[in-house]
Amino acid sequence: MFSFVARRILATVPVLLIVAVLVFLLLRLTPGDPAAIMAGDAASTEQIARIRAGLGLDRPIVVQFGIWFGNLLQGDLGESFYYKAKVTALIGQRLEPTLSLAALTISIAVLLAVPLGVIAAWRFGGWLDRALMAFSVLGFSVPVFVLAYILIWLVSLQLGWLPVQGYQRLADGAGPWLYHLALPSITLSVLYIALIARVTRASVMDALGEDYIRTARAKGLPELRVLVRHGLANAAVPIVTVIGIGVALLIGGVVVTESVYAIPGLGRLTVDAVLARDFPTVQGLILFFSFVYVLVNLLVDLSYVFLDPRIRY
Amino acid sequence: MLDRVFRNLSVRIGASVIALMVLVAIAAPWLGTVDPSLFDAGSRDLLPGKVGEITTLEGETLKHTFLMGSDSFGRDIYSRVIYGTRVSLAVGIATALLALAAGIVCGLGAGYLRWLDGILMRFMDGVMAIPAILIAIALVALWRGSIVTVVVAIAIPEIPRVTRLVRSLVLTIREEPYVEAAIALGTPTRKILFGHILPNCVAPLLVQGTFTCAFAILVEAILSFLGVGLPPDIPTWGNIMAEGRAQFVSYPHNVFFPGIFLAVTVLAVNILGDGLRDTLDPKMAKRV
Amino acid sequence: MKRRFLAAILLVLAAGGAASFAAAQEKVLRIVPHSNLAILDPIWTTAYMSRNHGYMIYDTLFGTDEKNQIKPQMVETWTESPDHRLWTFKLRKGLEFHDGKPVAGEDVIASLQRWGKRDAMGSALMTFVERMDSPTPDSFRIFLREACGFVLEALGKPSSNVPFIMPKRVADTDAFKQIEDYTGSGPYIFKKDEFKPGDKAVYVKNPKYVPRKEPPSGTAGGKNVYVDRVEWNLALRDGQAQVNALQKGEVDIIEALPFDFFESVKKDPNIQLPKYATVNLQYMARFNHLNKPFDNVKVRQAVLAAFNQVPFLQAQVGVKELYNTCASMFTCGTPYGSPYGSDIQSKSNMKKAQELLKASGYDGTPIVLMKPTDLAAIQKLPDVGAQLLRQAGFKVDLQAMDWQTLVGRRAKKDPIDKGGWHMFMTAWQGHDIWNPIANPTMDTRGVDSGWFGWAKDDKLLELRAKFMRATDDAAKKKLANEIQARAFEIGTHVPLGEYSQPMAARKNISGFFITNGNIYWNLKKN
Amino acid sequence: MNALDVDGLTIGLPSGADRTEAVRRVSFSVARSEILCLVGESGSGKSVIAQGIMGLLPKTLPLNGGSIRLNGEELVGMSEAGYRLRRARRMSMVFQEPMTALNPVMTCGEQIDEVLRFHSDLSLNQRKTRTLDIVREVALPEPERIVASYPHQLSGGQRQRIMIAMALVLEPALLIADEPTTALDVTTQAQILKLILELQKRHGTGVLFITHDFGVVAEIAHRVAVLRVGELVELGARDEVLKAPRHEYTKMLIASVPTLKPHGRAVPPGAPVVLETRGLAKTYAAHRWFGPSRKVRAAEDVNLELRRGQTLGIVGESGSGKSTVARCIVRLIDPSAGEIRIDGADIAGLGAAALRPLRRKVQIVFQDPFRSLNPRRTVGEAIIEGPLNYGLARAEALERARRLLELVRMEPSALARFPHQFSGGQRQRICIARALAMEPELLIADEAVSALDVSVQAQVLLLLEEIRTRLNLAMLFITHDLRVAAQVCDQVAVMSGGRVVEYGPAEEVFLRPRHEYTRALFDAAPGRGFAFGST
Repeated sequence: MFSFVARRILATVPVLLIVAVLVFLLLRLTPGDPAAIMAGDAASTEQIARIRAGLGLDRPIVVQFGIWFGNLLQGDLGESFYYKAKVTALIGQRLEPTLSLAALTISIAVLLAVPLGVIAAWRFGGWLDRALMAFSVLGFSVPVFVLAYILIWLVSLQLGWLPVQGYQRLADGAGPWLYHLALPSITLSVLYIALIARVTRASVMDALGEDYIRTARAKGLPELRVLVRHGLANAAVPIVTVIGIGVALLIGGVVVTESVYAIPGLGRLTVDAVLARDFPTVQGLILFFSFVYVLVNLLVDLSYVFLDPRIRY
Repeated sequence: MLDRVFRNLSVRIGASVIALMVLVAIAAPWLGTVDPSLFDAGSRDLLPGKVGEITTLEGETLKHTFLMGSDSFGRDIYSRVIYGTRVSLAVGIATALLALAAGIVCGLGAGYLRWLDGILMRFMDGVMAIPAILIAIALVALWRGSIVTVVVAIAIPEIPRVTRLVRSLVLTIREEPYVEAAIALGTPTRKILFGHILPNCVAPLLVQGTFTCAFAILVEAILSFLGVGLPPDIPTWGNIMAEGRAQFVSYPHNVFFPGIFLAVTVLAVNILGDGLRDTLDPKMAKRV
Repeated sequence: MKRRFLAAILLVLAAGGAASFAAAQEKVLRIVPHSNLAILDPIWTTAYMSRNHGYMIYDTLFGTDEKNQIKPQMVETWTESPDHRLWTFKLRKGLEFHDGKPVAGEDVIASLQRWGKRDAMGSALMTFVERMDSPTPDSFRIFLREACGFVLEALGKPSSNVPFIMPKRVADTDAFKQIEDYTGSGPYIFKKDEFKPGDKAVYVKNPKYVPRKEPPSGTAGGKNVYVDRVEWNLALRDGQAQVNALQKGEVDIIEALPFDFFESVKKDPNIQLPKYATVNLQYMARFNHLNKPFDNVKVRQAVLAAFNQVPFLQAQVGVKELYNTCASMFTCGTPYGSPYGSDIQSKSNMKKAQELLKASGYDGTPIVLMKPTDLAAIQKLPDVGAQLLRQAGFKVDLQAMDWQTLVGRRAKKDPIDKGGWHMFMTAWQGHDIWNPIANPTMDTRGVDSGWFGWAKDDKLLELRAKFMRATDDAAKKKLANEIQARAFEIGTHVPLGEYSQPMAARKNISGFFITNGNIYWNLKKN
Repeated sequence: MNALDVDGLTIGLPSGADRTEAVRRVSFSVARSEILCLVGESGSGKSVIAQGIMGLLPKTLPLNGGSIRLNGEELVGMSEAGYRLRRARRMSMVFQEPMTALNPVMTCGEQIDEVLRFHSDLSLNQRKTRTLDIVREVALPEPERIVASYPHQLSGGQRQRIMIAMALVLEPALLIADEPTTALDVTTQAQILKLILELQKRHGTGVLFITHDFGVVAEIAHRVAVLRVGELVELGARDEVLKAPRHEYTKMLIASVPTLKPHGRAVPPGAPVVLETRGLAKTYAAHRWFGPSRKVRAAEDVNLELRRGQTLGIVGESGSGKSTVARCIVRLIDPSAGEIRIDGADIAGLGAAALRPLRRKVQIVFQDPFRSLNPRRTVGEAIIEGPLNYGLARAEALERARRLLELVRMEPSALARFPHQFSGGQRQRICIARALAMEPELLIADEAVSALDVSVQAQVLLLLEEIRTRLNLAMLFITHDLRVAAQVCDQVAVMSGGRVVEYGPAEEVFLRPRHEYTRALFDAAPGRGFAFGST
């Protein structure tokens, strides 16, 4: 087991390296000049040139990469051009909202999607299967901001149950924290319910086709026992994999929900940084996402050991 | 095999709705539409069904009933949604084809040539590690908002997913006896890849293609929402909604009609994908 | 197990409601600014957000009141020598920095020197200044090489970059490096530890601040503070979300209400739309004088004739009462705002523009018009511009890009095929352009002029130099008219009309006054 | 009272199948302590009957008529709940594939305990001891370890014993065994059959034993029922049916079972040597980063010789290395050591380019007919692919393909059709034609007939025999079925654990086996006593 984990962590180094180089070049090639952006409307071209020199952007790309990579090795992601703050601090401030939203969303999604998927697989081809799948696919088909507006209009404005926007730190009490995250996580979970339900249905359907289900039924076990202890238990690996993908997506890619609900998360920070050509922040964030993505994959792979005894590392 | 596919209800529903949308796209100019980019500030924010006027490029104004109302520029939402069908479908289909093509080449390479496997898959992990939306935003900002840019921007994050699928298919199919028999018959590697292995990947790739197409149409809308999608003079459902979102509460028609078209199309493509997967290759879903 | 879980959820939700009530005891003003606050050094950048941040925590020597008159703020008394070459100023009592140290003359001198290196009007003033000194701790003097007619206008200028007064140790920071210490002497203290970029900025009342007696007007008058704490919500960017939050009472003030919500918000009983500005904002289209065909003045004249202001205002603003056409380049309602010399635009029509274009020998090269896709305030102007240009006979290449790309690209002087451009559109606050010296479009030093577009005209430069030295108002007004007439003649840019940016607030907020900017003192929350 | 009485049982087929009913008016009964063998080829409906009795028929196979009485109690029309109570308590079932019949994510003990938990009110400890008892009763070593281990940690035989333990733990009146030993090695099969006999005697259970292997029938059956395409054609005591079958179909089936006696054909000496292997070996290294890398020796020091016109058989159980040797010779896998001489040229270490011209000389036919042909290409395309690779013109190649199809007794019209339109036997013939299209000198048949029904198997073996004599071909025949080996091979090599334990002419190896592994192999062959086969 230990050698596997060590090997996987070593294997992440090339991936992160590739990501670092990819992002560095991608940003340098993007039009738009951070110095001009920051200098504001009335700055003259000379002033912009002075600022660019101050940021070290006038040096050749390879030198810039060398400096940035040198600092990276000492764990310093550098300082944001735009916010005059350490990138690590920026990420730290935004971590809690993003993780809270991700955790709440994925739990709602899993609690609803897995039973949905199992029932759909059990009644494969029947009207119930078709109905459940059509509903879950609906989650895929509506852009999240449209859904968000409808929910805000209905739940917050008309019914007044939940707030329209904003995020309350957990430290200021679990009540307001959950009170503010309820609507955003419900909006977001619709997409992930569709993602997870579809894979659950397919893998449980696969499992129900195996011989050991026939054995279980031949043993006269109640149908629910057959479905869960024999069907779902054997379908766990692909389900956990898709949940892993969901978590990774939730950390990095929920900028739309964060914008509509004004949640100061990593997604919004990244988009603002990309739009403001804040190179150090974008690089730091994307490295962070890649590390999280690789970490989630590792945890998912390790979880396989508990889900399927045949898998040994 | 084809008849079995078309007997599936989901496939029939999905395919017929998409066919309808393609028809709408082709017949756009003859469906009582006007030039989607023409506007007249006078007929701003008209509710559906109202009558207003449009000034053409030559300057003469003509009476026009706005079936689906007008947006904040005074442009006819009905025309923009109909013409939007063209671009949104084009974005969806082009992205799917591009992602499939690149994915197939990389997937076959990684699956069949051991030495290439390690490097390529690490690279793909790298690309997959970066959230798709961010790659799309950076690329669109990189080259200016044109259809080609948006398609490439959405396709690139999808390529690793297709590559992984093709690679896993190649690894299983190359163990099949008929491939070993071909090797024994002295068939060159190229012919084995494209003659034996690829034809047997068609079913799962078709299914993956439909999911990518649905996803692409959605991402285009999200890009427009973030202000980095296609420019408004190229109407797509995404940017009509993104522009209309400002007055969602007072003039919901800006978002409602394109939203319906988008949801129906993406739903149809997804249902088609589910139907194809259930009939062609039930095992495939686990790999997606 | 299920029941216990549900009970827990309900309990937590109830607690949520209660918690938000507790915070109300302490008077907190929750404001949604028009954009994200990134740079905290109002001298280092001209961005409006940094300027507004400056007004919260710094104080100024002079201010501009609602009638655009320069009024003293930190200064008690001041004298100008008969030969207009020596100005002496005496600071009023009780001026203290947040760290407790009193404000001294040398702080003022250091602040003015740093400001002089970055601000256009500041550097113009510095060309006149020989030296400055501080004979006593509460006074300072400015020695000039020759008479200068805009000393007070410069020291009291209301918009970017504002000559805020900072402690000497902070003002000594290099003008091209951002300051990191935010000690000021203004009515609020900046809570650096609670500042979370992109999320929120927090200011608390400065208990030791001694406001002036006069009533507040513009950036002049008494800066009284009636709330304990002000929170800027930087995360709430989406227009619809801002309006929803205001209607639900989760925020108190929206600094810049998008035009599209004006009608629906007006009908809302518990929301008010306070009048806070007499000076409007002005749209303009800027030519790039370096690239063909806009290097030919006749072609620029044709564009001036084609750009009737009404379609731009209808499309971008749309609400009748919020916009008005204005022939002046210096903003109507300001001392120099007159239609003098504007006939080429105000008295023309499309047919005239088509004739002018044919006469100009325009060879059909497509006009690269840059359009921002993510800045709601101005993103509709280019579409209108493109349509009018096409009607006039131009070929137009409307290129859409995000604002940051546009800002980066407009700084480039390259030809079209190497990423150059022909025209872009933007908006200015009245205070940035009402004074010919501050107005960037009037800087016609060609390639090395201070603003993109690089117009070239020596005659205009002469007029401006004369204006700088003019001391009496009548002469200044005449010179201003001549400057404007010349600007229209050579077509530095095209004014596209004016609009007032509505602000929305809850009904329980009072104390609004004419600020002609984003100023947050004197407000009460009951 | 009989354990099971089936009367006029009829089960329908979904529309579009080749016939209207899967099973039509089948009647038989199984008395207590009696073993009835239900025999029939694939598609004869024997498994459908078993599912019908257990009430596990899918909706597409409706039970249209007849009655099933278990201990005298009518099952047809019983509610699902009623059925569920009787399963495992009154009647239980053991399936064919032990590898997939157990739930891989539950320990074996848990899976047995499950039956007790849902069908009895024994306490946890009582269930624990009862589980250990039954595991001991099915003769499994170290019951505590077995109960705690997962299915993938046990061998095929051990897993089948767990299945039997689960089936008999509640002492049901009826045990249905659906081809329980088909997937097992000969020696393991013998032990399982012995176990079933003992348990059946001790508990007096009635056993319905379903199989297609007449050797097993001879070994275990008290009475025999022969099934043909859903109809019962013969029913009677074992000796009557096997020795004096009345129905034509039964006669044909029994005649198709090859005898264990080698065919004894004269072997023309002095034919040129086509294949010769010296010290052929293949080791797989399961390398691990930190621990010592475990070496698996799949084949070791294999020395064989094969002359033109002769057939060399390699016999052994699964995992004995016989397939590895075959795949090394065809160079589908690269040997770790040793020489492989084809017509004198050593191809063991050759690179792909040098190997290509020599590949023509060696061709292979695989076991699974359904996966040996590319489903997306026509039969014609498959056959001419080889010749086209070596530059033969397309027209000429098609002509050769037509001739070869006649050689393997198939109509030339088959060229344009797709593989899924043919039966298993026909597909195997197509694979043979494809191999012969290369005019090889050595044809390797790797378990080529194992997946076919007995009758079809007999025809394909005849075809191979005819081809070998007409084309004077050298043939390497890999199989685990001793009877097939006896019928076809001139020389036989017996392999076990990657090594050749015995090698010589067929008569020597079959009649006077020297190595005790070979002897054990022959003793375990089911139905030795019966002199099957007339050829």
